[in-house]
Amino acid sequence: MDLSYGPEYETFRAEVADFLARNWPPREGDGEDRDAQVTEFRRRATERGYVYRGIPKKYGGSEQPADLLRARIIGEEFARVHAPRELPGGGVGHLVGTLLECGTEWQRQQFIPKTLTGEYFWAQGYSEPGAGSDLASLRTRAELVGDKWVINGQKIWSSYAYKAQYMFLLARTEPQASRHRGISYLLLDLHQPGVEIRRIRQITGQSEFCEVFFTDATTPAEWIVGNRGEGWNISRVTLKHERSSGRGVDWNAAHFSWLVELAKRSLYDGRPAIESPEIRRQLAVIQGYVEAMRYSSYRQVSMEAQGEDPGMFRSLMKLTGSEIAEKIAMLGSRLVGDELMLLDMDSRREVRRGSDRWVHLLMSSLVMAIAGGSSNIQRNIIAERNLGLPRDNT
Amino acid sequence: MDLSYGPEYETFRAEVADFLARNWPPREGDGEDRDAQVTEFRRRATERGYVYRGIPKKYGGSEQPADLLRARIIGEEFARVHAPRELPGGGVGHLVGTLLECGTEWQRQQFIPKTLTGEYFWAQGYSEPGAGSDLASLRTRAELVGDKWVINGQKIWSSYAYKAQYMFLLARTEPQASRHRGISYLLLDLHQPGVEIRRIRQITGQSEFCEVFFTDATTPAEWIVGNRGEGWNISRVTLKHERSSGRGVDWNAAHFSWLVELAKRSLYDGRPAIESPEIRRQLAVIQGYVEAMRYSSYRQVSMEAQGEDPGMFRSLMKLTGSEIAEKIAMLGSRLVGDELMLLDMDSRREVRRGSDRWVHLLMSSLVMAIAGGSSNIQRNIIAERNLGLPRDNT
Amino acid sequence: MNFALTSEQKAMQESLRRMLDERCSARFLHTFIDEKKDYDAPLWKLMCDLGIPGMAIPEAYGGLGLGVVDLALAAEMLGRAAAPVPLHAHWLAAYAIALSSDEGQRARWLPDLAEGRRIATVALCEEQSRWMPETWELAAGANLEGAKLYVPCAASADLVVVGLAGGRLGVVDLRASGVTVERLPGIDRTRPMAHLRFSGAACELLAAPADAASRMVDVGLAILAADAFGGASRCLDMAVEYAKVREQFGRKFGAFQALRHQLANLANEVEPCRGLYWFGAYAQENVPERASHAASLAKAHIGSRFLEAARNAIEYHGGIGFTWDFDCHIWLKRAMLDQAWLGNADLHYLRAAERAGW
Amino acid sequence: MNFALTSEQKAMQESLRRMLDERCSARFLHTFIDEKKDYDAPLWKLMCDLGIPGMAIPEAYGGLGLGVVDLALAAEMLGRAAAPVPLHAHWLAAYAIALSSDEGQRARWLPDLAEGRRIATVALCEEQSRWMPETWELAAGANLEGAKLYVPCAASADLVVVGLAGGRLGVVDLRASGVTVERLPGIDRTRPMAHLRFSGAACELLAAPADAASRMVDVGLAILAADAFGGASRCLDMAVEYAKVREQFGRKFGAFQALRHQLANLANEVEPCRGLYWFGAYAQENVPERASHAASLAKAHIGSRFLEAARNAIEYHGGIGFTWDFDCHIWLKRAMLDQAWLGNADLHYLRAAERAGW
Repeated sequence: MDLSYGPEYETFRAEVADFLARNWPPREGDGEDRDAQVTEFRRRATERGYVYRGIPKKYGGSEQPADLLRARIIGEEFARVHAPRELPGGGVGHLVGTLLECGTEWQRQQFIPKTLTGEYFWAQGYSEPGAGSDLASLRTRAELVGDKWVINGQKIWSSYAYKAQYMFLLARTEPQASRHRGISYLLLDLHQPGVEIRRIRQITGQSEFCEVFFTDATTPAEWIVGNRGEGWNISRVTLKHERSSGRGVDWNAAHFSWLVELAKRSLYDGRPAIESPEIRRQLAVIQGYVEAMRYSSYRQVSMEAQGEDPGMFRSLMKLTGSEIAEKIAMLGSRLVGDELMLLDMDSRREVRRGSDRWVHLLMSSLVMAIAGGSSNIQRNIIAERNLGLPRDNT
Repeated sequence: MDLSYGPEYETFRAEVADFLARNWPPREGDGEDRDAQVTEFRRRATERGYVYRGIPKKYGGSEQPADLLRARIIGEEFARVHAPRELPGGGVGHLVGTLLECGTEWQRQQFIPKTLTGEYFWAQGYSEPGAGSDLASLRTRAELVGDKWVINGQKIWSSYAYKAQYMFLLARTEPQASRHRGISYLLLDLHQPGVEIRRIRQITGQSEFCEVFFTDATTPAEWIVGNRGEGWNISRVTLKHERSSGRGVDWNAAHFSWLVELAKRSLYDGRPAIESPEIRRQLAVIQGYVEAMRYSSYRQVSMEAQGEDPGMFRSLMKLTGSEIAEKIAMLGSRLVGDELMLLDMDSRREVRRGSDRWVHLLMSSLVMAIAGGSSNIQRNIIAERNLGLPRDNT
Repeated sequence: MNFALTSEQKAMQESLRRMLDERCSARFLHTFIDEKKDYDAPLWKLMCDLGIPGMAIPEAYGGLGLGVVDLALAAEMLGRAAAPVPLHAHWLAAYAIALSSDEGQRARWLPDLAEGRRIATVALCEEQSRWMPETWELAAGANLEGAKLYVPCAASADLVVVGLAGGRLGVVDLRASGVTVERLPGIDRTRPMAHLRFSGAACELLAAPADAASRMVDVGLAILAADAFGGASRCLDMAVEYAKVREQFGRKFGAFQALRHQLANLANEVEPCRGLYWFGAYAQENVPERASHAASLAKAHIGSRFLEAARNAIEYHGGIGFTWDFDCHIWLKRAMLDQAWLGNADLHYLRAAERAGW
Repeated sequence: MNFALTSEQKAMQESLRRMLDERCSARFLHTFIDEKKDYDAPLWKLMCDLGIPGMAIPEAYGGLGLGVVDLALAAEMLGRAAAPVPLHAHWLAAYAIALSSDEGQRARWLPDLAEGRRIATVALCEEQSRWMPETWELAAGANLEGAKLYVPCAASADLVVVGLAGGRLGVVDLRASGVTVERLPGIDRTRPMAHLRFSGAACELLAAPADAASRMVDVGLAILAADAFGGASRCLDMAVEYAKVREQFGRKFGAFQALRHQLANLANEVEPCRGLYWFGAYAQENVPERASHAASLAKAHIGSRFLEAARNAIEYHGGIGFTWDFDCHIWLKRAMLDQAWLGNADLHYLRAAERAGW
């Protein structure tokens, strides 16, 4: 058991830090605007092997051997100076791994390189109204007519679809097959008349999610990934290279440290909240959960780096993270006092400071308990997969 | 809306108080020992119409018209001086009402009067191992052989069966009938060779519960209450006269007031716990639940007194009460500090004072969440009966 | 003892409920919150027709002469419907003015307030959550200099009862000079708020007894508790109804035992609050020695239950519950206001502990 | 970074687990707790054969020379099995003695303790939960006058490390005159306790550094956290296993979704504690600036989770869980001791907050 990284890794850390010192934040001559600067930075980071590590060079990746500790060091160093890593979104997060695993060579060459640079931005088309976590019951259908798939139906909760050019989606192509056996995985150009995109306004006033409607939308026959009827399994493929649970931990740890800051500048019972034994105790209670998650995640990363099975913690991560977020949000909402009544829900500025953060978090923390498999779904999975309890036979 | 009782009831209250002042605690000449004194007191209270109010005079009751407010006044006044009311236990609590509703005239005359005086003490025989809340699946069987029922099987969780003379029990008499349709309600003399009683030791060291084993135990054919196969419904009959939810409220309120006393004599963070804002707040949080239950119960009693339906609160009482008890127990266990490590589990003395009470309560409060329909069963009932959600179809 | 409603009270709740079901539907609310108005004038007019603004104003001044319990019962219905009318603060202002021993003051303001021709509000809070009368610092006088925070409907109301140092109360004409209204980007658009800045604003001191301000605040707490109960029970109903109609994995949501138990737990948190808010209101006029305790306890307890219930209702709806176009968030945001306005649960739990005499 | 166990550590946990599964079954425990002994001598002997009493004692004195992480890993297994052996206090006493700069002291006591020929314990607590070294008031000296509370296994142990005013430590022979042992009716019969009264008892001061006492207490907290994790995970396992075999309404308990979710929630509370106790132990020798914080946080957090888990496990068993003859209560009572010994969660949450530097 050793929480230090050892000389080899510390050398690596120094290299990363040196690279960052010379390349981030961008300098004069790195490009004309912010987006171009970030693109250029990401190109250099790829060249050095710091991003897109699991992706072959021929598709624009840096093709590095999997090394969870290097990945963690990169994560820590980049986070320290707020430097961007891989492009966010489902294109890099899901599609690229899927194509590497199940796509044709043509698809890989066609889509991966431009997805990595951000030239192609992808929306995800999984959820449908009435089938949030229940993908097997989805109803969007695609029919092969000549050399084209003709797609009709509706998707929902597609993040930033309004600014995406392409979508990867699940559609029912084999209507006779039962449930999830009739689904295929298709790629689609969103810029066509058969596609209508509506932004969904959230309760926070923001609207990154969209509904997407298909009315005889079309896509070439060869834009299917894998075989017909295999879409369900293909959608569950993820790039296993260096996958880590660090992000949830980092999110909670950051919010917890902001909560401590909030307690320092808030009043409770007439004096600074941070001096109140009650608030101190409540903070320590939350810190217990945050640190438990942190060290369990270190343990998991370490064991996976050695090819060992870390047990049930991976399945717990999402539920644990949601519940910590709720605890942080609830204590924050106590500490903001009267400002709980304030939030400008029409403002486009980011909610990053002061009481706004906490009022916003009281709402947005709900997303964690809902999106990407609700807490109840997580509990089902834990009960079945980790505790070995009988499946819900109903 | 009026929380005062008005002149008529206040006169009644004065009468009750006067009776108590003259009769409780017992004086010289009220009987040779404590038991005899209590019996004599209860005889006089019956004569005055203060106890056994729903039971006809011919069976030894006081046969008073139902009046929830008088019942509440009697409850308050008797509690104030710690005077005994009806005999505790299932004989008075369940059997008498059942016989009044479903028994034969012979059964009523034979059993009710002596049950009221305590001469006959009854054990309840409902639960079985493997059928805690699931009475429909019980397996103790009774077969009519000649003029006798021959009983074989096993009961569990029968309170104080070791000191009871009789038992009222459910047994399967119609093996062909499905589930709860094959069950009958029988009376039985426990003092016979075919009955073996074993006391169950609880985690607190006490042992009021028993297991009862029947090996060809017998009871006369006419000791069945109601018809064969109707036992399931008969067991659910209760004496509706003045039934009230006051006891759970009184229990919680008493424990809450003791908790405040505990906070006054305990230290927290180096000073009296009652002065700590945290403990004060925690107490107020619990008081919110206690008072919500109290006034909801007043509302319920008032509405039932007027023949109105008070809605879902009755179904919530048990769950609410259990959860309040847990909150009280948990805060108490924080306040006792090191004495959480102490409890003499072999002592026969009652656990009524000091830290013992709280250490004991941390365990015994679990009984409320388990016995008489677990909290999960209560949630099922609430969901189906009160919220109208679909039955668990599984 | 009869801790139940009179037939008049039941009828009043029922007629309010029916009117609000019809005139204050969720669809109506969505339009309202997107328009960002202070209140809905037609709905206010309907309230006036029913005499609601003057419920607790003595009949001599054109009110209905009812009590705090009646205000609370009405507030439950307003909370249930999320009605965008500025009644809570209006009631409090009228309650304070009715406590004046000066017949001239009562006669000057109460009739207009009873009929709802003029809208009144209350200005209580100062910096650092100083909601309680004993913490007010705004100097009393014929002209006010300073600020008051989180004043409901201030941009549209006609007059405001202002809390002053020493727990005194004054009345200020909101149309007069020396008053600046700063509208706030409020979380709860059904009850918009503003900060008030006074620079020489003319103020008439109320000839009210020394405890008038604290009685008014206690009544306010009881009313907010009732509002919160109405809101919480609406959240429960929404979640239960949704579970009955929505399907997942080929079954109704409500057939999943885990969700059924979560809803039963929600009911168990919400329903007992009814008796608590009843007593909170009842104590104001009938058990004065427990009025402050009951009011603070009810506000803290039910405000907390409402916030939980609103969050849980959204969670139990899944993604749809998180959208602006769905109804849930309207009540979550009311819960946030009910939690904070007049002081949050921490403040009132501690005040309840103080008043409990521990 | 490698936050994982070495193969030696895994093997040690596995061999302890196997030995305890065999020699410390639930049936064995029921017999033990009814006999009310201080500890089980045959089990202690087995522990000695494995070198467990001397795990963290330097090899020079016959110990295994392992570290605090190894103690914690063993403690997890002891907690899991509810093993009735006085190891926690024995380890702490040995840990303190090993910190002595006096070779004579180390050589006099450690070899016996390493082999388990003599049993040591620690006397820390004084009235009003004064567990922490900075609060001790028992005057240091060659002869002690006063009392120490909640001393594990005091009636059977041979020597005791006593916490003294100023955070100093002394060693007292429990067989010598001037020591009275008052056995307590303890809730946890697998770890009996006694109060000690000293009247002139001979005491030898340890030549240990100024922070020895606080380091010993921090190690104790880390070990208790590990014990609590072992106990909590046993409770989870018991509840899960019972749900797999027990039937109600014709179905396995575990097929009821509500119970399955309750068990998933229990797992979610318990399992992440593993990493927390690992770090609590690891910090003692590797991150000294965070040792106290990590130890207090782990003790408070995991102690609380264990108490909840033990209560829930009983509830999920139904009536059978409430009987003495069933196993659950053994762990509930261990949870109560783990919660209180060395100071309860309130004390350690506040200490963690202090050490967090807020």
